[in-house]
Parts: sequence; C-alpha cells; structure tokens
Amino acid sequence: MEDRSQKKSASNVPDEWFVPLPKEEQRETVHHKGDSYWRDVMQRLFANKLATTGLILIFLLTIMAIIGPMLTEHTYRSQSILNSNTAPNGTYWFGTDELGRDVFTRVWYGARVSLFIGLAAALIEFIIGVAYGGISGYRGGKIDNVMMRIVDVLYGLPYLLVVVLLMVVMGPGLFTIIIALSITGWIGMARLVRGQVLQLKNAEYVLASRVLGGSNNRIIRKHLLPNTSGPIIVSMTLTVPTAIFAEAFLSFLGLGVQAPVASWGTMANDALGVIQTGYWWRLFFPAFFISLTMFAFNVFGDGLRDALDPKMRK
Amino acid sequence: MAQEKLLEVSNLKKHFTLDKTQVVKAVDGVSFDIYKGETLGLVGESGCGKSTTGRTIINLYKTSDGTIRYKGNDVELLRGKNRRAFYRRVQMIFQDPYASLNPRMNVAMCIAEGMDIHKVHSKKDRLERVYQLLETVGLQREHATRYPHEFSGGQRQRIGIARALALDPEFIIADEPISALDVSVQAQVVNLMKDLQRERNLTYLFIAHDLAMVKHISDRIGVMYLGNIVELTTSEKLYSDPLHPYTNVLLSAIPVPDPVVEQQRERIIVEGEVPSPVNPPSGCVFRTRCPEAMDICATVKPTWQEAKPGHFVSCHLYEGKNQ
Amino acid sequence: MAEATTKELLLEVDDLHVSFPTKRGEVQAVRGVSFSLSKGETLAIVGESGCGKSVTAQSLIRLVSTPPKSGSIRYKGEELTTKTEKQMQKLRGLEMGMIFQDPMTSLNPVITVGEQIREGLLRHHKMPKEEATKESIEMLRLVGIADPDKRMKQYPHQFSGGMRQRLMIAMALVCKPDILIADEPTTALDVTIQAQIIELFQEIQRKTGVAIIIITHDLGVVAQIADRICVMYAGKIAETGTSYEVFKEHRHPYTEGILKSVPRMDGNRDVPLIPVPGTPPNLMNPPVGCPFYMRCDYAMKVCKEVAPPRTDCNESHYVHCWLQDERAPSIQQLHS
Amino acid sequence: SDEGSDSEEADDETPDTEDEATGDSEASDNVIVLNNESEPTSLDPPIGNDQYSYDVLNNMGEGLTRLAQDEAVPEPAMAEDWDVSEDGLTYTFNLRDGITWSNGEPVTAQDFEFSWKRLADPDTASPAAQHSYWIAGAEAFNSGEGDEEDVLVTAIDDQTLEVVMENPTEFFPSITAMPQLFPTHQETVENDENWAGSIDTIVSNGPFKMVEWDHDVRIVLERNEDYWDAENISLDGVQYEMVDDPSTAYQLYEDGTLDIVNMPADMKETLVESDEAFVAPRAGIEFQRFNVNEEPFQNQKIRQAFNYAIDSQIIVDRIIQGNENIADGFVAYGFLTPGGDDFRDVAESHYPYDPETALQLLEEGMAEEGYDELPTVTLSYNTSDEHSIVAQAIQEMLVENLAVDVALENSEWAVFMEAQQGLELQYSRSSFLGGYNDPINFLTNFTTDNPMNRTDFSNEEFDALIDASYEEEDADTRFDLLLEAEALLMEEAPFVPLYFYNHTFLYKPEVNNVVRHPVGFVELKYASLD
Amino acid sequence: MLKFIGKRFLWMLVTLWVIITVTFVLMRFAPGSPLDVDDVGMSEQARANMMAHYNLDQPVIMQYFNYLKNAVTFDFGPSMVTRSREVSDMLASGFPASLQLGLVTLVLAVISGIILGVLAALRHNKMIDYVTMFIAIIGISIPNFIQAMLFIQYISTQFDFFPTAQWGTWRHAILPALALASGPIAIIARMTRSNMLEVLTEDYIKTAKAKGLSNFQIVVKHALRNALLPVVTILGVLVASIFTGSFVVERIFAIPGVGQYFVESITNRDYPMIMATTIIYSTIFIIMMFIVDVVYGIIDPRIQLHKKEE
Ligand SMILES: Nc1ncnc2c1ncn2[C@@H]1O[C@H](COP(=O)(O)OP(=O)(O)OP(=O)(O)O)[C@@H](O)[C@H]1O
Ligand SMILES: Nc1ncnc2c1ncn2[C@@H]1O[C@H](COP(=O)(O)OP(=O)(O)OP(=O)(O)O)[C@@H](O)[C@H]1O
Ligand SMILES: [Mg+2]
Ligand SMILES: [Mg+2]
Repeated sequence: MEDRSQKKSASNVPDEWFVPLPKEEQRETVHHKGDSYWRDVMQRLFANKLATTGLILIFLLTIMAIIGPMLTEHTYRSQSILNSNTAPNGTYWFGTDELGRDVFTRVWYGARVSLFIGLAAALIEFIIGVAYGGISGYRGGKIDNVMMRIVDVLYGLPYLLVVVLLMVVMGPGLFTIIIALSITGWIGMARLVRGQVLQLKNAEYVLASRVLGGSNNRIIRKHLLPNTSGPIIVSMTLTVPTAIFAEAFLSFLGLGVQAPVASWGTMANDALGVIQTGYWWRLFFPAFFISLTMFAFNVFGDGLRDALDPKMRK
Repeated sequence: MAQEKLLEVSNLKKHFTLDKTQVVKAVDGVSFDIYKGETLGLVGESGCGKSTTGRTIINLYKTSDGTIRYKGNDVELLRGKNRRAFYRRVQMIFQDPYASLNPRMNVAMCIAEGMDIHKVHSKKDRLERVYQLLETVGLQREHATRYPHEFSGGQRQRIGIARALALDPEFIIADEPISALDVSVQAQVVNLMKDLQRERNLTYLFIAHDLAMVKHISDRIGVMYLGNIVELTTSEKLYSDPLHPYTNVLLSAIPVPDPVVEQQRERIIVEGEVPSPVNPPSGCVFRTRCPEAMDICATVKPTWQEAKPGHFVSCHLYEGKNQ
Repeated sequence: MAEATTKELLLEVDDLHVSFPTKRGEVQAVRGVSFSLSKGETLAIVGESGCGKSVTAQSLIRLVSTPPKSGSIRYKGEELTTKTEKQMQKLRGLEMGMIFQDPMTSLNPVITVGEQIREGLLRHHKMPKEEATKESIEMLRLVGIADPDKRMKQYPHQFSGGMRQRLMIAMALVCKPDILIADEPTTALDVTIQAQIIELFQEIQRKTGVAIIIITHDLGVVAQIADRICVMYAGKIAETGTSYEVFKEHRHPYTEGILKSVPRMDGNRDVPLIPVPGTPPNLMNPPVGCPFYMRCDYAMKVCKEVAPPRTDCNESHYVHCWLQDERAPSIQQLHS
Repeated sequence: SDEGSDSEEADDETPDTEDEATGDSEASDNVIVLNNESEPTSLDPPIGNDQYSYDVLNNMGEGLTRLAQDEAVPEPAMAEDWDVSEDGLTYTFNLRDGITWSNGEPVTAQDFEFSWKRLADPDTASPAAQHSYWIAGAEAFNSGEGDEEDVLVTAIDDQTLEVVMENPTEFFPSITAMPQLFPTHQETVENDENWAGSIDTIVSNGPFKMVEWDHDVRIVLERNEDYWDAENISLDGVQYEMVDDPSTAYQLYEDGTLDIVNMPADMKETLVESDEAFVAPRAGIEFQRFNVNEEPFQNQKIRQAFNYAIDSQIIVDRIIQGNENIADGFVAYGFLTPGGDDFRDVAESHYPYDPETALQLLEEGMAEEGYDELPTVTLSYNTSDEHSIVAQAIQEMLVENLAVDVALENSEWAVFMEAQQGLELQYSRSSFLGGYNDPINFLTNFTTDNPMNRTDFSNEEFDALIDASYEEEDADTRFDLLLEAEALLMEEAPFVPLYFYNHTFLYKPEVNNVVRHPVGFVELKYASLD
Repeated sequence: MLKFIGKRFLWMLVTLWVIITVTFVLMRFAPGSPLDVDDVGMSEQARANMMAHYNLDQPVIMQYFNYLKNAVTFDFGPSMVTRSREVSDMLASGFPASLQLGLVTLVLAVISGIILGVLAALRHNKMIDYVTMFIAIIGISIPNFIQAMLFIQYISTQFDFFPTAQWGTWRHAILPALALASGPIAIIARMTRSNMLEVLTEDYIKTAKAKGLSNFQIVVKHALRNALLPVVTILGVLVASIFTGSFVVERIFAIPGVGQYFVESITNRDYPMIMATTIIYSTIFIIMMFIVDVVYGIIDPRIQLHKKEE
C-alpha cells in the first residue's frame, strides 16, 4: 500500500527537491532526559490498576486502624454483658461479642496490632532473611555450609520452648512478639534467597560486575537480589497474614497483647466456637479483614513484581 | 618492541572437572606476554580455549596451574585495594553480550556500573558520560533508559563495549567484541579502539574469528588450537609467512566478500574429527588433522620455540631449525 | 541462479510492519519489508545492526512478542499471520527451522543439550528415543562437535560460545525443515568451522532443497552462500538483488558503504577502516523520507521529505533510492 | 524382655485391625460409646492420677468399696464387709469369695497389701502417694524415713486385710473406692514396670475388661463375665473414644458415633436446656487466689472488697452457662453431713454480690494501709478462652465497682503453675477438684504448708481446727469443726470463690443410669442402653 | 559426590548435637516441670519422689550426659506424662497416621499448587490468575484449624461420604489433608506463578517454541524446571512440618498422629518426649535440607554444591 502511494507521490515531488542537502541539516538531535530506574518502576506500578487498588486498600486499612476505634461511642473494652452476642445492628455495626463488646471498635483496634505485626514481620523477614540468604548463597562453600547449618539449628530447635523461655525472660508485649517472630521468621526467606542466588551467581552479568570490580555486597544488592525479587515479594506478601496468626498463637503462650486488647488473630481464635453457635459476625469480620489485607498485599505485590520486571510487557 | 611487559602468562592451565573421570583441558599450558600499548590477537578454532584464557586472566576462573602476572603482580593473589585497582585498569568485553547484561538494569545503569563502583564521576557527569559512551559506540542517548531485551544483538554488543570503555581502562580483554556488529559498525568500533590505543596507550587482548579484522587491529597474533598456542608472531608475518599447518588451514578458510572469487575458491579442507579437550591427542594436539603429520607427532609433544626471530611456533616441522 | 526465481515459491512476505510499544513510544522495528523465497534458494539479509533483521526473521514464525502490525506472510500459499497457535506449532521446527542469534540465552540452561536437540525429532517425527538420540549425535558430529555422544549429556554452560552456536544450528537442522532461518549462525565461529557449517548448509540444501534465510554481517559468508541478498536499513529494505548484483552492481549508497567498510586481508594496518559515518535513525521516531539521508553523501532535499519509491533495475534487482529518479543529478557510478 | 517384644508385635498389628474394630463397635448395640478425650496417662492405679485414666480404670478395676449408684456412699465391692475398731483406727476388710483377676487368678488380700505399699513406696514415685498417708507409717515410708514393714496394712490371710490408720478416718471406706487404691496383680506388676501400658499385659478386676486398646484412638472394654456382680451388668461393653476437640466430639455425638459427650463450652447456653442434657454438681470450685503477703492483698478488707465486688452469678449466667452454683463458700456441693444434709446448705453463705459494701471495704482497707491509690493489681490466668473471658468480665466489674483497673496477664500452663507455686502471682485464677468424698479434702488446701495453698495464707487457728478435725472421732463434732474452719477461712478471704463446677454432659436418650457423683469418676456398672 | 554426602553427614551429626544440647538447656531453663501436668493436689513428698524417679535431682551435667546417651541410643524411656508407655512406642504408633496424612497433603499441595501457579502465570492478569489468587488468599488467611472446623461442620455433616472425624479409611484423610494443604497450596501456587512469569520471558522459551513444541511441553519441560527452584526450597521446609503432623488439624479430626506429641510434650514439659520429638523433627528437617541441596543440583546443573568453586 504504502509503496504504491509513494510511487504515485514520486511523480508529485517537486523537481527542486533534487538538490544536495546541506550537511548540517542532516543531523537531527534529540535530547532526552534519562529518568531514573525507580521512577520507571513507579510509573509501571501505578499504571497497574489492581496494584494501585491494593495500595489504596492498605492505606485505607491503616487509616481505619487509626480512626476506626473512635467512630463509635464504644471502646474496645467497654462491656455490656447483657447485650452479648447481638447480631450487627444500628448501634453495633458489626455486632457484639460474648461480653457484649462492640466488634466494630474491636476490629479496628485490633487492626493496629495486627497490621503492625504483619508489617514488622515482613520487614524483618526482608532485612534479615534477604541479607543472610544472599551472603550465604553468594559466598558459597564453607561459609554457606556454616550459615545454613546455623539455620538448621534454629529451625530444629523446638520453637515453642524457645518462645516460652523468651516470654519468661522478656515478659509479654508487642516487642516480645516481634522478637519471637524474628527468631525463625526470616529463615524461609533466607533459604529462598540463597537458592536463587546459587542459581544466579554464575550468570554472566554477575561475572561482568565482578570484572568491573564490584564488591560482593554490591553484586548481591544490585544484581542478584533484583533478579530474585519475584520470590522475595511473594514470600513477603504471604508473611503478613502468617504473622497475624502467629501473633494469636503467641498470645496463647502469653506472649501477645494482653486481653482485653484485641488483635485480628486473637479475635478470630476466640470466635472459633461460633462455627457451631452461629454468631457468624464474630468470626467473619476479623477473618474478612485479614483476607482483605492479604488481598491488598498480594495484588500490590504482584503489581510490584511486574513493575520490577522490565521484560513484563503491558 | 622492547617495551614494558604488561601481562605475563606462563604455563597457564585451566581444567574443568565434569565428573570423577572426565576433565576438560580447556587451556593446557599456554605462555605469552603482552606488552604495554600493543594488541595481541588470539584466534583459533571454536572451543579451543580462547575465552577461557581471557576469563582466567581476569580472574573469573581460578587457574589450574601456571601464573598470570599483571605488572609483575600475581593476579590471583590480589586482594582488597589492589584488586579493585586491577579491575579498574583491566576490563573485559564478554563474548555473549546479552547474557552479560543484567536484565533488570537499564542501559544507563549497565554502562555506569563501573563508574559507580569506582566512584569516578559525580552523579551529573555520570549521565553525561553515559551519553557520550553511547554515542561513541554508535548508539543513541534515547537508548539509555531502555532495557537489554529491547535491543538487537549488535546493539547489545555495543552496550558491552561501552561498559568496558567507561572506566578508561589500560588493558582490555575483548572476547569477540565485534562479531555481532555489521561491518560498518565493526569498522567504527575498530577505528575507535585503535584511536584510543594511540591516544592512551591502551593494550588489548583481542579474541576474534574475523581474521581480516584481527590482522587489521593486532600487532601480534597467537593461534590457539585445543588449549594450546601453536603459533605466535606479528600479524604481518603470520599472514605472509605462516609456519604452523593449522595456521595455513585457518588462513585458507577465510571467505572473501566477492561472489565471483568465492565461486572459484579452493580451500585446504582439514580431514578428520575435531578432537575433544577431554582426551586430547597425544603428542601434538593437531596431528590428527594435520596434512603434514609425521610419526613423531603422535608421541612427542612439540616444544614452544622461536623458529624465526620473533616468530614462535610449536610444531615438529620446525623442531631444531632455528639454530 | 536466475532459475531460482522461477522455482516454486515457498515464502512471500509482503509489507511487513512490526513495532514494539514502549513507555516512550513505539519502536518501529520493521517498517514494510517485502521479499520472497523459493525452494532451494538462499536469501541473505544484511544490514546495519538494529535495523530489524532479527525481528523480521522471528516474525516469520510468529515468535515476536508483538504480532505484526500489518502485512502478510504467506508460506506455501497459506497466510501465517492468521493461523492459530496450534497450527503454527505444527509448522515450527518441522517446516521452518530457526537459529537464534544469541546462543547462550537461547539454550535452556537446565536441560542437557542432547535432550534439547532431540526433542524436536521426538515431537515431529515421533521416532523412538534411541533413534532420535542417534540422529542427534550424528547432527552434532556434522556441526563439528567433538565427542558428540559425551557432549550430548552436558549442559549449555559447559560449551564455548561457538559450540553453543553450533548446538543451535544442530537443533534447527535436525528436523530437516523446508525453510531454515539462520540469524547470524556463524558469528561466533572461527573460519574453518564456519566453512564447514556453510558447507553443511549447502550440502543439506542440495539434498533436501531447503530454502535458507541467512542473516549475517560477514560479507564473505554472504558471498559464499547467498543466491540473493536483501540489504536492510532502519526497518526497510534498501536494496535487493542477486548476490552478484548486490556485490557488483549495487545502486544504493548504503550498500556501497558497507562494502567499503570491510577490511581487506592485504590492507595496511595503519590506514583506518572506512565506516559509514554517523548513526542510524531513531526507530521510535523515524524520518519521513529516506532513513539513510542523514548519513548519505548524496542526500538531496527530496530524500528528507519523501520516502524513496521502489525502483526495479531488473526483475530480480530493486532499490529504494531517489538517486534512481531521473531527476536526480547523475552521480559517479557507485561501484567501480 | 520377652513380654516386651510381644507387645511390640501387638502394636504392629493394631493398624490392621483398626477398620474391623470400627465396624464392630457400630454393629454391637449394647455398647456405650463415650469420649475419654485423651489417651489415659496410665492405667496403673498409683500412676495415672487423672480423669483420663481413672474414668477408664474406674470401670476396669475395683477397690474394696464402690460408691453406690444413688449416693456417693461406699458399698461393699471387693470387700464383702469390714469392721472398724473402737478407736476408729483399725479397719479389717473381708474380701469376697471367688473374686478373680482377668487372668483368672484370685484377687487376694496380699494384692491389696502389695498395692497400697506400692502406692506409698517412694520408688513408685506415685503422684497420688498422699492417698496412702491415711495408713499408719505410709507417709514416713513415702518420705524415705520409714520402712515398708512399718506401713500398717497387712493381709491376715488371703481374704482378710487389716489396716491401721494414722488418725481415725471415718471416711476411709469411701477412700478405698478411689482408683488410686485399687489393687494390682502383684506378679504382673513385678514382671513388667509398664504392664499397664499395653493390652497384652494389663490385668484388671472390675466389671469390665479390656479387649482393644488402639492408642490415642480408643479403648474398648467388654463385660467381665467373671466379675462377682456380672449378672447385674446390663452393658455388653464400653467404648472410650479419644477425641480431644470438644466441638469435634460434639459432631460425633450428633452423627451418632458417641453416646455421651461433654457439652462444648460455646454451646452450653442452648444445650443446657435440652432433653439430652445431664447436669449435676461436681465437687470442684473455680476461684481466684490472692497472695496475702503481696500488696495490696495483705489487707483483709481489700481482699473482702474484691469478694463483694465480683458478681459470680452473671459470670455463670452469661459466660459459663452450665447452670453452676455460685460459690458462697469454699467446700463444694455434694458432701453430706452425718445428718444427711449437704455440707454447703448447712454452712454459712458468704460474700453476696454487693458493690457498695465492696467499695466501702476497699476504702477502709486503703485507709488502713495508708494508700492514696491502690498498688497495681495484675490478674493472672493460664491461657484458655474461658479463663480469658471470665478474667475480662471481672476486670470490668472491678473497674466499675471499685474503680480498680487490674491488668490481665495470661501464660501457658506450666509457666503459670510454676509462678503460682512460687507465690509470684499477686492475684490469680485457680481451681480445685475434689478427690474423695469429704469436705476436709477442700479445706486442707489452706493449711499452712499445704502445697495447694499457694496464697501464703497461714492462720494458726485455722490449722488447729483442721488438725482437731483429723483427730476427732465423733462425726458430728468433726463436721462442726469443719464448718467453723470454713467460716474462718472465708472471713480471712485469701481467695475469691467464683462458682462450683457442674458435670455438663449430653446423654443420648437411650442411655440410662450412667452415674457421676460429685467426686469420683464415671460409673458404668449400672448403665444400660434402651 | 560420595565425599560430599559423607561430609554433609558429619555436619548433620554436629548440627543435631548442637540442637539437642541447646534444647536441653532451653528445657532446663524453661519454667514449669513435667510433674505439674494437672492441678491435682500432689504432696511435696510425692513430688520429690518423682524427681528422684526421673533423675531430675541429679546434677545437671549428669542429666545432660544421660540425656546424650539416650539420644544416641534413641532410648528415651517412658514418657513423663503418659507414664506407662515408652516414648519410642508412642511415636512409632502415631507415625503411620501422620505419615499417611502428610503424604496425601504433600501430593495434594504440590500438584494443585503447581498447576494453579502455572495456569495463573500462563494467563497472567486474566480470570484464572485472579481465581488462583483468590484461592491462595483463602488458603492463607483462613488458618487450617478454622478450615478444619468448617469442613466438619459444613461438609462432613452434609455428605456422608466424608466421615466426621477420626482415622481409618482413605476417606478419613481427604478433609484433613485439604485443610492442611490449603496453606501450602497457596504458597506453592504463588511462588510458581511468580517464577513462571519470569521464566516465560526467557529466550530459551522462544527457542523451544521455535522447535514447534506444544505449550504443554514447553511449560512442563522448559519453563517449570527453571521456575521450580524456590518451590523446592519451600517444600523442604514444608515437608518436615507436614510429616511431623499438624497438631491442630490432627486434634480437630481426632487423628492419632504424632502432631500432639510435638506440641504437648512442650506444654507438658515432658522431657523425654521433647527430646525425641526434637531429634525426629530436626533429623527430618536436616535431611530435607540436604535433599533440597541435592535437588538444586539436579534441577539446575549450574549449581554444584558438592564441587569446589571454579
Ligand atoms: N522488545 C523490544 N522492545 C523494543 N525495541 C526492540 C525490541 N526488540 C528489538 N527492538 C528494536 O528493534 C530494532 C530491530 O531489532 P533487531 O533485533 O531486528 O535488529 P537486527 O537487525 O537483528 O540487529 P543485529 O544485527 O544487531 O542483531 C532495534 O532497533 C531494537 O532496538
Ligand atoms: N564451565 C565449563 N565446564 C566445562 N567445560 C567448559 C566450561 N567452560 C568451557 N568449557 C569447555 O572448555 C573448552 C574451551 O572453551 P572456551 O569457551 O574457552 O572456547 P573458545 O575458544 O572461547 O571458543 P569459542 O570461540 O567457540 O567461544 C570447550 O571445549 C568448552 O566446552
Ligand atoms: Mg569464546
Ligand atoms: Mg539480530
């Protein structure tokens, strides 16, 4: 098509155009500001609707955790035992629990604990796990062996016992929970990263960086980890809900936040009986918000994964 | 050429173990020196160990035997600051351009990596320098924000070249730096390399297959075969007066960019299978395919000798002839 | 060579356009490429690096991530652009073999090379495993890999660059395709092995009548093997003709440019090579006129404004260049 | 060691028979299926010492006496009758004729002598050893100070057992109904220390004998035809399932697998009223301990204030929901005075819910101690849903009624226990389950050195009353002493009693006469199925 | 390779020794004692007798050597809680159930996890991708014990096919395995998806396509293997926990597995049992880690842990 139209136009071109072109007109210069890699990633991330939704959800959940408990006249601990187990209604938007406390207020109060724990756990997993696994995998050989055996020991120890002792030494509280989660929480990530690094460390681009004089640290940070971001992100997004439940489990050992302070995990655990009694709202709301959080982190994580992968077209 | 020796490679061996019984003798005892400011070309059959030699020199592989000295220092013993300095001064262009680019870094990051590592340019200059390098190798500024997978083979190779040039090294190991480039760009790059050499007294180890190009760029050329250097001399002598039978084979196989000539062309066709580096032939490694093989070739490994002044060869045909 | 054109047409590519959408705009990698290929013929595509050769080649078997924007590809009279993925799978490998440019990343790092070579046979020819293995070993031997039976069990990272390239060749040849698309199949090979491979191509061509599309920068190789040559520049075809015509009677300044940049064996080392000056245009935003005008010694105003039409020199040779217009100032013949 | 290998083989076989067993149990209609919740700790009488063991053992074995079907009074069992000496110190039991072990050998007085001495033997390391201390010389033997020969239980002949008491222990016949004091077959025990761990070695003498033991799954007993009273047993057998989770057990009850099940806590609200509910007092109490030497609970008025401020009724009604009696004293319901009245009904009622009195007492107490503000109070409990909710409810009551905001602190059982035993807890939840059929069982808990005290409470007057009660031969006087002791204890208030336990079960309508007394363990001898 | 295995074996022993030593220390420092299983009024004397019976009155160092000796001979004596049964018997009789349940769970988790993950990656950002994510979210954000209870309440009561609880036929295994597997399925699916997405953009996938391979072949042979490494890593950890049983799910379904011992031994401070379960768990775990390392080399020949770096 084009060819033919050009053929036609060939006869239409003015004759005076058949003169040599002055040299300087030949160069056309385009200037382009090189943008940074991260701006790139951000652009790709925000172009992804679902990921943005995730981010907004995380934001909203955080906001609600802050202001949610103030939206009702109930406090997280005020009881009205005669109104126990009432279904959601005008005064109790999410119903009440067995002590007649307002589930709505407690859910948002619990969000503070649970979101904090979830995020903190993911962060710890990221910081310790990634660094440990990265070093172990990249250094390889003896260092890897020793580092991995240390991990084996940590994993082999009876966790419950460790936690009980921790509880005795430190006493209950958020900080203790974080420590308890940190003892083994990062190990999965460390192993994951190590595996990936073992696979990638002999890639040509890693060698290329070595030839440029790149330190081990740099190679791990700039070459190996970005190419492991997929598993890292997935693992972190899965950590958030896991940590939320781990907190509930630790509360069982007396480590967690103390009643009557709620967390999503403990609320869900306390409400197990409702499967039989039918007071569904007591289980449903905490479970729903855990799922929602998980959803938000997952779609956000997926979007981030895609954004970090330049080969992902869209 | 009584110049400062920049690199001394002596009796370098690099063996890869496959399993208990099999060892690939990728490089099996090569020795050569590279002088400051010269270009040493390395040619040879595919798989004969050229890349391995280059990679071992730059310490990507541990040597199995032998030593490599750069400015008199054993490369393998470099640590800390010296090591960093070494990698600032010595660069490598990788044979596989795509695999050697991190898929998650854009071109600007790839090229600027060396500068970041050695902190040689400020943030602002850095980008300017990247643009400059891109244009030097015939790419465009706009390419700076693209990712490796968005380029053609030749473009990737040029990114690799730009990366190696970024640090103003004094010695570059170029492993087939121009094979994927079109002839015009090849010419540009080779001219650039030569200009740089002239201006900054750069030294190259130039591994390539395009013998015309190798000849054009190299001062001296080494011919490798199955882990050994079989001949080493200046490029003129190699082409005008090749000694080793393998060199002859090689030269006769060069295709000519002229269909008419190619129609009537005669080549020395080497017979026989390519031997494997796992169990190389006894004696002279080339003897299984050598048109002039003698009995002695099967039993005795030829020595590395200066058959004519400045012309080294390892072949029984010239054994003892230089006296 | 002339009879090649009269032979049965295998492949017709007409006005192929391929672009890649990127953040900053569309990279128009292929912008209207047309050519045809007959049985038993060898077509060489040469051109500036980045001009769209690989994209064109990969589009033929629909392996580019973005489908062609327009144009048609007809194989044995059937339109390929509208075929389903299933139908294409039957074609790929069996009828159209492809050798990719980058051998390291194109080989699966975790599968033995033997398996990678023989799986095409297993898929298309449904032969027993031992037989496929035997044939693969034979193929490896043909491409000059020593110890092929042992090498079969090794992994790509244990091969040298050139050997990997030969693995790719073996992989493409083993199913005996009707069309072989070879994207720079010999760049990493030394001249002896290269000669051997070209010999192999020609022999297979003699035996099976395979049509070959070879993309290469080595004009020596082109001279050796090509029946016809396409010179591409910036996503378009600059000149097409028989091997003789392109080498000896080329009409396009770019063709002349690349021929001039080749170093000569007998050349003086101190005389610099003569590359085509300047850089190719930005394909994101290609010039409306002739893409080469910026670097052309003979550029005219018209070159900048209007894309040059196709000029047929004879039935096998055509050029896209305004110099062919009778209004153009007659310049010295390009080739001596 | 031969026997050891036998038992291993038997273990290997169990999985094969599993399916058949399931089929069998469903086929036979005259077998009652109940939930034992968990694998018995041990079916060796002196070792087991918990409900999981003794609920089974009680029906497999038999002591000299057995609690009667209607009331928790001892009836002759292995013993046909017994005599008590004038001073109430010497008991002579006459064994029945023809009583046998499940291995066919006769049950003899020597077996009892052996078993009881074994209970007291420090090498046995029985956690229940104190139940032998009634016997003269047993405590000394148990503590390593005395000898076995000095334990005054003697088999006069095969059928006559003479026991000399440390004190006149008028309720000793009902003690002998306890599984801890069941006889064991001497030879079997001596042969294999772990004889009670496997069906191959276990030997019993009760109404039912074991036919299947699939560890952690079920125990199946069948009627022991050789039992002296076999003709009065209506069931063909008993099957104990081990389903730990209460709601799963409930589902199994619903689908007909189980005939008897504990009411799941969450569902008591509705189930308690159902036709299938079995609700009866159980000798146990839920209460809270103060550490009486830790501020602010060194002050009696403050302790009393807490007692008044807590509304146990609402806890029972809204949380526990098993129709429990609120605790207005420490001794639970179910203990009869010599007059046949319930001890609880005779005793004073203490601390009705009275926020005003509570507040007043608190202020007085604080004034006494010179507090402007009450030192922080932490209520500790071992983790469980129920404890947590009760604690939270009480927390709010204290805020509301006393304006005291106690902190809550939960911990895992073992940690909690050690802290409580170590008197580290200021204010903690607690419970007590009666073991034998006398109020003294409850009241001794607060004598000065009793390990169950755990409040640091020590009151000479109280200790003296308890001691006097031990030595008192006259039943009526003894009960007066006990009543007085309880009143004193309650006045001192080292704890807050909350409520007395109930048995809360569901029985399928066809289940009859499954007996559960306030003390003791489930009794199936009289049970039948329609 | 043999040398590698030998060396790893020695390391395993060292690791085990460290684990049991630290466990011993932890055990002795943790408050509470095995003798307080229940709040029965035990006399001081009875308590002292029990301490003596279990040698708990000996010097700690003696106890430690005793303990090491038991560990080496795998003879732990009777449990301190279930006092008439040997620890080894208890574990041996519980293991088959846990093993069976574990196997079913594992197979279920691996197969469905990988399939879901692959499908999601192939249909990136399409319906099935979202469905997979939904399944994963449910699997992870509803803990397995809640799932187990829901299954009992709403599935086994509705369908006679599924027994309410307890153990025996293969039908007994389905619901508990499902409850146990849903978490791992989620993890595996998400991990597989993420890696598949990456691998599918690689050049060698293009090569495979150029050979005319079917989508199935491409996915299974070329893509999956490259994507599987992280999944294998995770599996290593999962297997150990799956085979040693899940306490809660076993409890809810009244399955006579070993899961209870792993948890209750600790809450009961049942020292011999803690030791035995720790040894079993860490042995399985260590072996799994070893297997994972070996599998790395099989999946990706470039990873050669048994060879010196080159
Ligand atoms: N995925 C992509 N995204 C954006 N641009 C691309 C992509 N792939 C290729 N290109 C661009 O398309 C153009 C043509 O690429 P192609 O690979 O066909 O070049 P080529 O002719 O094969 O060059 P060479 O000889 O260097 O291999 C190049 O300019 C390249 O930058
Ligand atoms: N990691 C490795 N493991 C085992 N063998 C290897 C490895 N790397 C290279 N080899 C073998 O070593 C020999 C030399 O390889 P090398 O890459 O040095 O060849 P080359 O001269 O660069 O060839 P080309 O020109 O084809 O790139 C080849 O036989 C190759 O198979
Ligand atoms: Mg090479
Ligand atoms: Mg290309």
